[in-house]
Amino acid sequence: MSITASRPQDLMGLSADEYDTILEILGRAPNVTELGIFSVMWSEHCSYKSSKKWLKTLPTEGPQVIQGPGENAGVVDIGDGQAVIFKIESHNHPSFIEPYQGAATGVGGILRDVFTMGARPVANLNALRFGSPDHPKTRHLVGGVVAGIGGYGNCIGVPTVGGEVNFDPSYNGNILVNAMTVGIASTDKIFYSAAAGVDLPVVYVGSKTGRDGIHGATMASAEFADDSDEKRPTVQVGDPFTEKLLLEACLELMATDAIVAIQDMGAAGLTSSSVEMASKGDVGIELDLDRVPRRESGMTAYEIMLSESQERMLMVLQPGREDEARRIFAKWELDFAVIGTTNASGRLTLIEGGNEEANIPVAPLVAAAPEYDRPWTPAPPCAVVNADEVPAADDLGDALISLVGSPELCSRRWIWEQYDHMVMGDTVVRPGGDAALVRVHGTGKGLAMATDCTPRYVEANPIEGGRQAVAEAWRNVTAVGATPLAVTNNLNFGNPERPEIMGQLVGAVQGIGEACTALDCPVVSGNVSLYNETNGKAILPTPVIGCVGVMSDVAKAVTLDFKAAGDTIFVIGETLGWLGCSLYQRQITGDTTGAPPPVDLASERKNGDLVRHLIADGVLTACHDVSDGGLAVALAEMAMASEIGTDIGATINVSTDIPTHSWLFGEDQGRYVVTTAAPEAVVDAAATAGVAAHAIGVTTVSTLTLPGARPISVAEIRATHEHWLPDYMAAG
Amino acid sequence: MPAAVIVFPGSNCDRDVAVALEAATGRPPAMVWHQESSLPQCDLIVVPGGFSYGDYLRSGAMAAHSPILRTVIDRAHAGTPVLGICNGFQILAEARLLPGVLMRNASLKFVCRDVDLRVERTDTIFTSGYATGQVLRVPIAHHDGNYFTDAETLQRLEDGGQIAFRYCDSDGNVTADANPNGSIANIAGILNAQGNVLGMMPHPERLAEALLGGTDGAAMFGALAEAIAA
Amino acid sequence: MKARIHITLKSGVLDPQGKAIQQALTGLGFDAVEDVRQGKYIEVELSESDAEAARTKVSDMCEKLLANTVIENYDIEIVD
Amino acid sequence: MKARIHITLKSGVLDPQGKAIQQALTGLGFDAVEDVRQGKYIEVELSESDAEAARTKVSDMCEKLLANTVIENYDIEIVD
Ligand SMILES: Nc1ncnc2c1ncn2[C@@H]1O[C@H](COP(=O)(O)OP(=O)(O)O)[C@@H](O)[C@H]1O
Ligand SMILES: [Mg+2]
Repeated sequence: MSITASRPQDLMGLSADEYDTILEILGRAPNVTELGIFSVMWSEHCSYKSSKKWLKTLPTEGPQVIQGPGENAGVVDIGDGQAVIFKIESHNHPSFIEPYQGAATGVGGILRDVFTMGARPVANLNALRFGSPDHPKTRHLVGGVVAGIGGYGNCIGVPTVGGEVNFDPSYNGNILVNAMTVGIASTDKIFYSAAAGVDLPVVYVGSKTGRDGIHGATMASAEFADDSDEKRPTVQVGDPFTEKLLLEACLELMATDAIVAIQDMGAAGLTSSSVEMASKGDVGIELDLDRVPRRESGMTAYEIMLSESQERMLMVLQPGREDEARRIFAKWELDFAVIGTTNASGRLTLIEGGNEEANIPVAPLVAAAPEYDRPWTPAPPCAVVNADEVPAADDLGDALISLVGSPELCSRRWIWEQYDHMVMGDTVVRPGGDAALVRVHGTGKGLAMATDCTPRYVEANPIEGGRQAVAEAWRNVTAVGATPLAVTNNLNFGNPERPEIMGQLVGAVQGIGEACTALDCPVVSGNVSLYNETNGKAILPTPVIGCVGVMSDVAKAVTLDFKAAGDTIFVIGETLGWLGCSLYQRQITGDTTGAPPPVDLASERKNGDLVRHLIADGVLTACHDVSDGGLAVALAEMAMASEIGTDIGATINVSTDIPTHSWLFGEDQGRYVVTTAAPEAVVDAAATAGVAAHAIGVTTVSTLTLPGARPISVAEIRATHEHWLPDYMAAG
Repeated sequence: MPAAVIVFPGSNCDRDVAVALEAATGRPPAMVWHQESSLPQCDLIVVPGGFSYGDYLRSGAMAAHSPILRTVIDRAHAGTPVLGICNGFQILAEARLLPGVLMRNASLKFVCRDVDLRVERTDTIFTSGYATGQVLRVPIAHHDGNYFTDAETLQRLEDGGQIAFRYCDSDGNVTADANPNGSIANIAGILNAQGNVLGMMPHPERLAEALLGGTDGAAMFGALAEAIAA
Repeated sequence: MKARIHITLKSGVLDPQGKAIQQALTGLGFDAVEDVRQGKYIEVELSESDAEAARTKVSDMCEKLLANTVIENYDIEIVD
Repeated sequence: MKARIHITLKSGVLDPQGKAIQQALTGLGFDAVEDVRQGKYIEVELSESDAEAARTKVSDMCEKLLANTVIENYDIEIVD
């Protein structure tokens, strides 16, 4: 084609083929504004071009699902005319460049995704991955990210109730900051982004537009090289106070019927919000850029369209309702401007200073977004490691102490004490347990939530690791007594143009899909973050799962802490002593080789259903799922969580035909440790359900006594567990 | 008579305290927007926690100059009980209804956790539900709770019995280890000289229900409900 | 007209931020540091052409809002 | 030797604090206010007698700790 000859030097991240498609769509060469719009819309971040083919395979339906993936967040029915709305989103690259603001604006962005659908946010979670503790940047990044998450969430007044943290050298140059928000709405007051109807006013509200984060979406789609510090001007600054005003103003306007459609301005700002609204509503939109409220002078159309200034929303209103809406936003001292109208042209038209700055047909801009079937190679299988290949420590108690005091398993209190986890007055189960439990305001029911992923398992076997991430999140929600409803997922991977990375993604998605199907827990929202690499070295594959469940009576919730001496301790589920890929193996041998523990989805489900019934029947006094570090760590965590001053430990008495160290530290899946004052009830229910339930000991006062281990005082375990993170952070 | 809760842009514990007040008094408090210049009939004014105006400049500074605060100040001077919790305490201090200031926590970090408080005075309408020396468990959640005042004012507070609560250990000992934010003399809450204005950093409204982990905060609202019903 | 305002803590007033910065600097190996005090620096752009009038206004702003005169001093410089 | 350090936001970077202060000042009736930017002002006392050496040290402190150079500029003045 002849126009190709004049292809510009800078394709803004688009490939030559993609550029040619643009020429076909427009029938001419794009101007710089148009090219910028195509570039962000077709970036990996906005178009999901590498992952779309695989995401389509995930189960997304169920009787509880009101809205699956495709809107700003997923919507799930929780009965009584109420819905839970939730999603997780990454802010990895910005957080590496400027940890405080990167993490803060990540929280701000996910909050908007949820309240733009009509929900009041009621909880935040955060899944974090940092580099090796001894990497020179790690301490600064941990401090900044945690302060930023707290700074935003605390100010806006939404409790941050859970999350997870891993340290691994693969994240040295590319940390992961995944933020999740959970909100509650009325099922008859859910707002969508389709701008259905013509001649409707298009309204801009919130903060003014500046030159913040231009091309953030394409940055999120590029690999880091060591010069990434140079990519500084794209850093956005969060203003949680303005977000709080925006939240209240939006909810106030949503109580009326003035809104036709609403969409937050996230990645790719005004571009993606206006294009999405037009595309979903099958209409055209004309925007008069002169009316866009601006913070800086001399901004070009390109800059206005691509700015990622925070705390902004785009709405389409019913005609004639502008004044009513304007009054609400004036009360909250926010900018409000009618910047355009919908029309029947099917085109996005931008006018500035009387000139047409862009004119793009919306349907092909969206529909012709590239979709790649990237080549992939499955991960090579890992050998199964037998328990006797991992030596036993001289004293298993010392092994336990070093595990609970390690970066991977130490207490996260230093983090969550910087988060207001109680504001809104409904936090029933606080951080530190399996899932957090937040009461639905004004009712007796609650929402349980947790995020999980074990990246070393995913690396060893992406399919099994994908299953395990779902299973563990589901198990955590189950462990407090809630019924898991649905999940959101954040797929963090390296460069998808490398077949082995693509193979990780394909495998993980397969595993996630299988687990979601088997556990009746469909995927309702998610986010993909690729190109998480530095100088060609990828992060561990990290598909984070956020699970939300419902509990009809929060008073029945069970926590993990041992309550009193004399309770019988059971393990629900089979213990086979799987040490491959375990933290114990790493502690002893220095690495985690071998296949990860397999997830038997049928027994996962049966075991969880039993636990949930036992909790509902009031049989259990404590419950904790077994994950990293196996039974020994789970028991230690239950002991440490008991009330300080009246420490409760346990005496464990078992005879097994597997090596003791593998019994204690094996990471077999699908298990829970529970305590009860009514052991026969547990035995009977387990027999009826066909689930393995073994009595392994009793709770005692102040000491944990495990087979093959010296008795350890609960105080000693707790001190070790609480030490590492504060000491590490203070050492900077 | 009902209570009134002042709502600023950025307040976020307004609903929480309204719930606690309603539970104690049997009726919802009046929620009063910061732009109002007058207060409804009320026998108790609560300035709630949160981040009024984002806590930009200094925590509480901008709220202390909002229209409604002039009326709150007048009412306080006329003897109406005023309770400031967390950001509310910061606002009352900035408005000079209470002496001293709340500076950045000594750790420089936001801190959210349960702390132990020793009740120093029980002859006030806020604390009559407690016993002197009683140890309460109540959460804090703040970035700027480090109470500071000059030596002379501190002496005046001590002599005048204006210190309502101090951070302590679980046995009631006022120790440096029990001080979560660096406050001078472990001060967690103070009264004005007349005893009708209380500012405190801890959140009694957050532990006023067994389901949420404790009820030590409820007695404050119970006592206030009784006092204003009388 | 522009006002440059420095707001500093009065002497004798505890400065947790200054102290923490000092500790951090020492921790980074800057051992020549003897004291650190942190204050605020505010620039106000005014539509006012008379320097004296500007100063009066800005000092009123400081008294009313920008500084907490219980613990802070302020210093105003008018530039244009 | 004393260093006076001004840390200000780079131009174009959103200043939520400045914006909120401006609105508050306007609310208090100061309508001549056109713009407000907030920065930090830090005084560091050094046991160092050479001005140039002091400046080098302080600028190292700014790079390493005092300023967030991703979004902030700093300016150092050595007085004694
Ligand atoms: N970044 C974080 N923010 C808030 N809470 C966290 C964070 N990281 C961990 N937690 C909390 O610490 C507890 C232990 O976390 P984790 O070991 O990941 O739990 P589990 O093994 O059950 O998934 C959980 O309650 C979790 O919510
Ligand atoms: Mg768990």
